[in-house]
Amino acid sequence: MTAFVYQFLAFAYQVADVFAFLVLAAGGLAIIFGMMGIINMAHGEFITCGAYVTTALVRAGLPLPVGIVMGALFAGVLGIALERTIVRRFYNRPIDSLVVTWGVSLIATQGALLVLGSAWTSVGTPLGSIGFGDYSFALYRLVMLAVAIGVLVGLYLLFMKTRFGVHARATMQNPAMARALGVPTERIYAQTFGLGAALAGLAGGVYAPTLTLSPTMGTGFVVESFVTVVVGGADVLTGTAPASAVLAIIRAACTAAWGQVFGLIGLLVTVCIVIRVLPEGFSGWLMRRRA
Amino acid sequence: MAKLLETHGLTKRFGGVTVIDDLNFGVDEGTLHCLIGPNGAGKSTLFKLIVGRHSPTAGSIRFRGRELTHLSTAARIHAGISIKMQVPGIFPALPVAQNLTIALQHRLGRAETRREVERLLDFVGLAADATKPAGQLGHGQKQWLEIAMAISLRPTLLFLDEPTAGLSPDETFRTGEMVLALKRDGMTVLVVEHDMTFVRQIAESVTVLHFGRVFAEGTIDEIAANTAVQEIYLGSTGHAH
Amino acid sequence: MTLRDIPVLFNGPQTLGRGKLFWLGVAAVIVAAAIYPQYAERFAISNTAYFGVWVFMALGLGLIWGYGGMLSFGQTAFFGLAGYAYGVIAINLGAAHSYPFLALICALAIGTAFAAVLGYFMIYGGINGVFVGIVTLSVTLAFATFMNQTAGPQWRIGRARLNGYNGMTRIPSLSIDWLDGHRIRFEGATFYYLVLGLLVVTYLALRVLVNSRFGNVLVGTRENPERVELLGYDVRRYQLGAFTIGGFLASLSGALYTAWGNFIVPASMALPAAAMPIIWVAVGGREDLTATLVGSFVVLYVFQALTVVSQEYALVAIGALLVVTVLIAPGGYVIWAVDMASRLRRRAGPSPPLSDPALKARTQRG
Amino acid sequence: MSMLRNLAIASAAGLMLGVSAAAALADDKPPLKIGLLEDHSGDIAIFTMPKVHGAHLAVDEINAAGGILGRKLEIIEYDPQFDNAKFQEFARRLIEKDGVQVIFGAATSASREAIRPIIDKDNALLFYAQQYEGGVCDGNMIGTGGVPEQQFSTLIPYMMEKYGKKVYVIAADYNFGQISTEWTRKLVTEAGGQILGAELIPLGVSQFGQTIQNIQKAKPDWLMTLVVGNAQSAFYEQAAAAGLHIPMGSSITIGLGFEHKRFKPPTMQGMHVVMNWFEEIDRPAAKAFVARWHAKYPNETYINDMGENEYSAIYMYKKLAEMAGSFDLDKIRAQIATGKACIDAPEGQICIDPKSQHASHQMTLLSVNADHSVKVEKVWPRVDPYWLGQIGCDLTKDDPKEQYTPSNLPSK
Repeated sequence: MTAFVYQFLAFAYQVADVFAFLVLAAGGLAIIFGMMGIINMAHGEFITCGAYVTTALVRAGLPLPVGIVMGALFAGVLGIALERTIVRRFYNRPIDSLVVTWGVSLIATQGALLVLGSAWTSVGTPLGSIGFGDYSFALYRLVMLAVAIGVLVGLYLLFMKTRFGVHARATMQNPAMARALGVPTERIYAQTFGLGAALAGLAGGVYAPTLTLSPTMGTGFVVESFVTVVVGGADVLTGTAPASAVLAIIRAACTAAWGQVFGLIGLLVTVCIVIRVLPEGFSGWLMRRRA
Repeated sequence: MAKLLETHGLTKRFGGVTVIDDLNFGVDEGTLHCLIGPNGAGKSTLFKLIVGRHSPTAGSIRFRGRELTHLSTAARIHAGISIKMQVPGIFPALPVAQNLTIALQHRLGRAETRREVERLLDFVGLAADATKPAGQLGHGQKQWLEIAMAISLRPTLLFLDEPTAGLSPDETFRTGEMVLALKRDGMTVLVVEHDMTFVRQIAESVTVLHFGRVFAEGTIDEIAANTAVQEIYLGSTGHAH
Repeated sequence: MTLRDIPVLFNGPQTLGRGKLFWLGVAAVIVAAAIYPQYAERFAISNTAYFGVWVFMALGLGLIWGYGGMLSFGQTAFFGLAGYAYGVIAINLGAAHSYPFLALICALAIGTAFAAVLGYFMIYGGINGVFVGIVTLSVTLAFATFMNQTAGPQWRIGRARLNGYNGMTRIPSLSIDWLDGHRIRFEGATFYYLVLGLLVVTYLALRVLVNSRFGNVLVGTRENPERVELLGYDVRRYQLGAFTIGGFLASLSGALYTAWGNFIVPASMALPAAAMPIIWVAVGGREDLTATLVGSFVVLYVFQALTVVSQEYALVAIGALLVVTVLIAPGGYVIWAVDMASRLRRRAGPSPPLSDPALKARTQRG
Repeated sequence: MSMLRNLAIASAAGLMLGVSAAAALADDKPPLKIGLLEDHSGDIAIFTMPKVHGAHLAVDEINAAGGILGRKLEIIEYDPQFDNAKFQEFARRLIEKDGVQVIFGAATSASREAIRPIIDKDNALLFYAQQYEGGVCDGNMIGTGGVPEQQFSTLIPYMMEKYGKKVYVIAADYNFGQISTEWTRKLVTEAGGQILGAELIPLGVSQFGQTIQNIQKAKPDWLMTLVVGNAQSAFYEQAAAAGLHIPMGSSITIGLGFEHKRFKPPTMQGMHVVMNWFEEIDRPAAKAFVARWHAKYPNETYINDMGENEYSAIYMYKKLAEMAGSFDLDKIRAQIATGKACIDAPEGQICIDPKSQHASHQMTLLSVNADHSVKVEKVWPRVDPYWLGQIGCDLTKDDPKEQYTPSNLPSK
């Protein structure tokens, strides 16, 4: 009986772990895609950026949480700069925005390798572990889950309770109308892109202690984040969160049953099926049910 | 005589909202019929049901006595229905003439298509703009181009959804003349319209739609004199044309 | 149909370039390409043929995306499937007789059939817009992930080991037994001529296609699918047709690539590889066949030249090139260059044959 | 943009400068061009850049000492960007356009398999200076890295004796990982041990929660880790954080991926590796080599085995050409057949085995301490690459140009 409880706990932990990963990996991408229709191929590079900044600051002596926040802020500022200089020219051209952000991603990845050099020592995972029966888990993974939930709650409050949120939602639904009503859509776009980049930076910062730092590390998040955004649909709150939950269960179950390969393939197959059945993702489906 | 188009008990619900409610409605062959009604009366939804963009929750649509409900859009078009949507449905990047070529080519050869394109462009007054990308036309010209595309199919029944939306009074009048010319050629035309001046210019008979049902039917004068109609539509909305 | 109708087949509003001057230019390019191997060194010939191999996939994507308005992010799935199919069949049949040629035909059939099935699943399933890109990308990534783990001895089709991440090697080159028993091996200059011939045929055939009724409806679908449907066309059939032809061309690239390099790996279906055709087509120009053809070729050449010259700075330079191109020439640099040239000439003298308003509309849109 | 142009010009100028410097050194004979085909960018660039550095260091030294047979060496190099198609593209370019007859390069097995047919077809010579899964029997290739019989048949008996017979394997799900797993399975079962589980992980996967649980559930005595690449090396951090304290063995960590320099201690504690080279090897020749290297490349984090193998490969080429008195491949192979092609590499003496054309090595078993310092547990002065010869590959007689594995043996 206790063995069963431990098994169940172990599975729940895996689901929670994948859930946190998907929410954090996809949040920034989902906001930028959902609000602005831009497919940000440089998403992974913002993650890398957050990870490097966090690591550099922690090695300079700052505590990890401060490093993570600074990493997110730094990525956010870079995001705003990128939006102001380049991305803003592509709002009506989603495919060109894909090409242009891909170009930026190439420059960033290889530039980082040339400038930052190859090998950085990681800062190590804090907090130690906790044991249940045969199993033991890193406590830090629970912190990640808490951060992921915190991000979702924070986004809910941001979009539902603040002036920025009202403006952002108005801009998303009808930019022309929002502009006519005096919403500074230009600024909203810049802020939204910055927010998306900052969330990516946050993911990088949070995961930095658990990964190996390399200029290409962001690519490890990209496939999963795209999958989550597609399954979720345009809205972060009604899309990314449930999509992450469902995908986490599918991936954890496939991985537990048949190994990592099928965890990954299961994810990709789910995408195809979801698009076929719910073309607008979870959020579109929920909207229609509500309508 | 059987109606060219008729609906029986047609109903369409979106979620909990009933947009078309047990509608019984018909159009006689060879007439020019106007469909009016306040915003949200279900006019555009009715169009979409008839061309198969939506499928009905209940009821049937018959065209020339034939049940349409289970046919694809393409099959309904082939049966002789043609439509001009509310928002100009043109191909903005393509030259004006090519817009019409696409419309015509499935029933005509190359040379005939070319002749027919010229004839239609003359009819809607766009002959001088044949090589311009359609997206660069003025708003009224776009409406006319789409009318040309719609009639190029030589339909038995032509739907026009707000053909004068956003047009100047002069353009509206010219549009009216085109519609009357089509009717003279024997086409049955069903127009959804807001602009009562335009309705007066063209219509023989008018149906008022309200909450997805037929509220009143008659000639334009009868409708104009109907106080109940004025209340729901003309009076209360302030559209006193 | 009379002789005078033939030019009509190749020209129309869907393709830039018409008139005697343009076609003389085309003829000159073909002649130049045909005598090129007489003067070029061995490496240059095979390198040019190698670029040519990729251009089929670019042209297919140009048809699907530029003309049909569906961005496929997974042309590499067809590329890879056909490549593997060629490898498996050619290894099993052996290099004797015309077997490799037979393998090529089978590989094309398999790749094309898969494109048709996938296209049917998507298009008749109502998937559109950016989601076409996502589904096709997922398919190619799932395929690559799957092939990566086929290194074990159990992954064997007949005599051919799939061989996982390392890929299949020692795949026979393309060859055919001519009627008199003379054997043609498509290697070096012979392979070059094969690619050149196929490119000319493909280019002309696609010109006929896009200027035909099919092409008209296809661009109409890109511009306004609802209107096309309301004109009585079954939009899905045209989209599926374009998608299948695009898949066929990607398969052709894949099978030829495999025959050329005697080699195919799962990485040719993974993310970086899948993004490449989009880059070629977007940078060159997607809404015109000639622009796609010339553009992809030049981009391939420039990327290679940059890599040779600037070594580890190459990716930075390539990235910058993409950003700059999309910023100043959103419709692709070929269309941009043609437009600039015609604008200059208009300033200098009478109106040029290439410039037309439709072209302008294309360069202005994204 | 102007910055980029400057970069491009600067690098082009640098290239020219290198070329003209080499040309100035050469007296009367033209320099001998050698091809170098290693990733400068992409996922594994941080491991392959030492190969580039090692090649340049060796060439500089050889040129300063007068070259080979009186000819200076000139490196022609391209960056294949971790792309197998580019490996092919540039291998052809090197041979057909630049006219090189010998190429040093390829890191992953896939890139090696991509260029091997090209090398074979043009009868050129490939030095594959890479620890790998073994089994390539090809007269046009000389392997100077470690192979499984050198790494596994030393490591596995040691681990089984010291820690126990129950083994769990995690490996990258591609040829290297799968073939290495085959080797582990074979050696463990032959020695009466038991494989409790073998988990294959797709390349690029960086999350190991489930894997860690599986290991905990199986309770092995020790763990064989054959994970590859940046993403997968996150396993060590995550395992340590989850409290999975278990002895580990590997053929690719530390010496290749210098994880003890990249992770915070004590992440790699309990790792055991057998390789022919570690930067920490305590031997005068090795110390001098490390000093020369860091003088030339002060920013190098760690000289990994790839770097040392590449360096030694160029010296091996020098030795072979000098023995043959020629750069001709047939004459060089005739010298290999004598079995006397040996050099004193930084790691110790290495000799080319005539049957397989792979190098013998002095193998060192290291373990990693809690503070990430390393301890030499055992040294095998000479381990020959015997397996290919044992299964019937004999390049002095026959050249099948095949890759064999324990499950794909030559048909007799």
